[in-house]
Amino acid sequence: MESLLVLVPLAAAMGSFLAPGRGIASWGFLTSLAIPALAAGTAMDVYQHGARRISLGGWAEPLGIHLHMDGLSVIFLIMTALVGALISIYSAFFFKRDTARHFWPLWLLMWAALNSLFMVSDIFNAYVVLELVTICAAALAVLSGKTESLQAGLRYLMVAMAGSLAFLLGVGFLYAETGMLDMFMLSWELQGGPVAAAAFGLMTTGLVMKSALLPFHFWLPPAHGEAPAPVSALLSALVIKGSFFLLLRLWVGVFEPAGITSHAAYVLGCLGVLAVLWGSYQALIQPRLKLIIAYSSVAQVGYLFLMFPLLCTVPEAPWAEKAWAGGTYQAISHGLAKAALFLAAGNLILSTGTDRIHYMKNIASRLPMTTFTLGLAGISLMGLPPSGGFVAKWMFMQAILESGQWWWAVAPVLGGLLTAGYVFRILGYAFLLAEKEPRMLPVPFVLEKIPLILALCSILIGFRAEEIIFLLQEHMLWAIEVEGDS
Amino acid sequence: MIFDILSILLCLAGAFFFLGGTVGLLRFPDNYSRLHALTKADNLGLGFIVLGLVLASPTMPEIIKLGLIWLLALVGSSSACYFIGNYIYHTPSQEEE
Amino acid sequence: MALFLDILVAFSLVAIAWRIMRAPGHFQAVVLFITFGLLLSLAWARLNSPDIALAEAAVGAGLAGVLLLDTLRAVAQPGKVKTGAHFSWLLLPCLLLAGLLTLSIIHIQPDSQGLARAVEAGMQTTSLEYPVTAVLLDFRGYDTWLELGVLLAAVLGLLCVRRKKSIRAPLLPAPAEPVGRWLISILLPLILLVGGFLLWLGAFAPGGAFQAGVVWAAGGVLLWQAGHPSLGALPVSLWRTGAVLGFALFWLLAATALIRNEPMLTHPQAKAWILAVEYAAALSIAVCLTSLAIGGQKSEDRNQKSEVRDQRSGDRCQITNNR
Amino acid sequence: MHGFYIYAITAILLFCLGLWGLAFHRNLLRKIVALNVMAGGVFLFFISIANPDQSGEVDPVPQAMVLTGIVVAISLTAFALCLARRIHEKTGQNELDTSCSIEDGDG
Repeated sequence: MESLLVLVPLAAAMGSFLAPGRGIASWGFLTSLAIPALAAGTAMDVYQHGARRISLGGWAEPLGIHLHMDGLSVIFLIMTALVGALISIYSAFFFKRDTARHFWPLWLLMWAALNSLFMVSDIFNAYVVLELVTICAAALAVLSGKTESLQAGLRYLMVAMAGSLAFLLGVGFLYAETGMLDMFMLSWELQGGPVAAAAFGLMTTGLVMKSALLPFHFWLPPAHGEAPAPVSALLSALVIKGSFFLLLRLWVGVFEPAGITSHAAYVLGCLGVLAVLWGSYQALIQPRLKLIIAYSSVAQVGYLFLMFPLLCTVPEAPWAEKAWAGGTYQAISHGLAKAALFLAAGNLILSTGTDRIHYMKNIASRLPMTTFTLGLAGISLMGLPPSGGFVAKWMFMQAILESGQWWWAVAPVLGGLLTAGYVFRILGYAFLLAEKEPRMLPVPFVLEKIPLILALCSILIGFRAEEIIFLLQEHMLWAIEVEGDS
Repeated sequence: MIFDILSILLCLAGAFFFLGGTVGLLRFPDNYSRLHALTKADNLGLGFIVLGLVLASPTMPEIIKLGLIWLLALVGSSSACYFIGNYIYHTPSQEEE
Repeated sequence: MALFLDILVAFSLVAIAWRIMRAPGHFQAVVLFITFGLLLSLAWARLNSPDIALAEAAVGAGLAGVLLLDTLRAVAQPGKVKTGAHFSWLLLPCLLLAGLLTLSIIHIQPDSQGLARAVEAGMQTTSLEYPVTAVLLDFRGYDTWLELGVLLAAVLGLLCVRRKKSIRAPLLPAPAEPVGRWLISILLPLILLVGGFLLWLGAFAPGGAFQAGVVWAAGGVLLWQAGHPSLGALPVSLWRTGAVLGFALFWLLAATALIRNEPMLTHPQAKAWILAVEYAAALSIAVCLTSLAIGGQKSEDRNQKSEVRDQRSGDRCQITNNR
Repeated sequence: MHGFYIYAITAILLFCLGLWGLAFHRNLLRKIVALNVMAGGVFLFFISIANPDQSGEVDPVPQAMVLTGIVVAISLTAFALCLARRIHEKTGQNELDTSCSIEDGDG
């Protein structure tokens, strides 16, 4: 089942490369039918039988590569499957044939790599998978061929390459210290000490560069803002989550048991808070819708990093479950909402030819569906009840108050206000009456519905909050258990 | 014993020619004579070193391999020299940076 | 004596890296980088890793050198030599970082065996006789498979940037002088032979799919340099097949294991399986690397016109006003 | 034994020099060369830990990892160079337009 999550998109990628004819989008359709079913199956499996590992090639523990599935991976897999499938359907109607020929093989390869990344258990394998994601993401970011997008794509590629090399050097240090590559064996073997600390610093820096935390966020807004809409959605919703997921795995799985995370966790938390404030402020002053959304990604990624000081400073903290739930909820709801926003922005560009918010006057009456989508996704970003974003921030607040590290509360409170600011700025223009009605093209039916579905999902996961948090707790427990005694 | 000494002497002679070629590359005034110094002296130097190693090597396949290496290096360096010279000849105004 | 040699190699590596960073001309920097690659392969020969030395000499010094020089020629700006450097003060934090990492290196116990014991145990079961090849193709085959995916993605990205269907590039003029033609006519068969030899060797000695693929790719690039369309002469479908063949065979290996209800990539320990995958991988590596080297060229005139048209009608998303 | 420290420290120096070059140069080609020097440093580190005492007994796993890493590095380099060329064709520049990135990094 879980192997098929990698095999199916890879087969479709090869197929769309070898047969890029008229029916190229059908490869994407087939994959987007299969992957959610497979992800759901894997989730059920993990839910019923607990976390599990498979040894690729049948080679056992220290030698071979493993895939590892627990609650955390399952949640990210399902998020990827949902967002990926909906964006695939959107893309099938969005791209013309010339571009589709380049889009599909790259995206399907990236999908397989992301699925593999969420099951990763071997640190060198993680490097290879990360690089596959990086190169596909960079190539997709330059899909439009505009000069700005080429420059943004190259800047992203170089930052990501430097980040990967730092990560790889960290892998070297870990191997030198322990002679092992498997994360879950490392979690047993690794003791503190200077070598482990060096590996920790290098890997953390590398992954932070790739997930665009504050000092390294400079590549993100141009890369995400200049790409075609579905690609921006993929980059924001999924690609950043890939390196964040790996960081989380390494911290909680490998470095936290070795006891070297506590001080660095505060640093990451501070950077996260700064990212929330700075990203939200930048989003407030941007003149273009896609740049607003891209800066909002910088801010929302900041929230994710609040998990580290809450999880990795006090061993076995009683509030850990809430922090887990908050972080994972934030990742999912941000993925869904951000994909919806970017796709809606794409529709707006299709219709009006621009995404400057000054030209967005009166879209509420012309494109009611798109405006509704923007509003719904905005609610989730702001964290108003009953959205997924609300649950995330609520859980974060609870964990923060329980932990007594009250200063982190700055981020959810101020960040929420600033988010409200830029969301209402967008919506305000949408409801303004224009003196002169600009010409607008109609948007195809499917293209309007897909972002709406995504936005609805980001709200709906909030309605099922209790059940999902309960599941999360169960799964997290499993994950910790396996990390403990694999 | 005598083979060892001979082999060391030959290798030293080869190293000397390499040194000469490099000095030539650095000191000669124009491109043609630099190329000349480099390829002539290096091929000779490599020849000496290969000869020295042949004396020291125990088996026939190794000797054949060493000979092949020398031959390939000869072909490579002489044609590289030819191409560089040809390029300089056809673009006379092009001085190096 | 050996220590002296090591120190010499290490010192010249650092010195050359410093010169690469500080060289005023870009051409100098690229040539120095090629030298750096050769010295690095010397270091690896010193460290008993002939595989890596071979690969580095072929890739780091050879192919990367060709790519860099080719790009340098294409982006040269006559009369405008601008080094345009800034942030030289960043050297200090970088050296600080080096100091910190060096401090932690001193704590490494260099007697740890790593996975060498585990590999030795695994060699009992695998059908390959050379440990490095066994690690690459058997124990950690998943990495190699995805690495072929990275290579393929790079080719796809290239086509995406160039907006091309295949890697057909404008022809260079054939060398007018006889020496060039003669050289190519003797070098090409030799390259084919050496590549095949390395591939065959890989099962039990240093060598293998990657080294063979790189040598063949050198042949492909050479052919193109000699005014031949090289891979561009292949029909597009055949070229595509060549580029994905290794990847596809790995996929097949992974999928058949699922049918037998075993974990992915498990295969019967018969040499034929592994060798088929290895040979296909070598072919794909050669095709992809050649494509990367020659596919980055500007398109032919005819294509270029269509490229302009492409961009004008373009994606729908390009209606965005460029600011 | 000493060989290990010599090469490992060299590797670190190469990595840091490359990192500095990446930040130091504006020219894209030079940045890509610097990234490759960084990669060379990382690979050298792997091989130096594969062969700690130079006794001839080499751990094959880091060697295989470096071979994989070399392929990955050359793929990314080729793609980056292609992007740099395309940018040059479009803008006539070998640098990234800093005004395009809304603000210029962390300095």
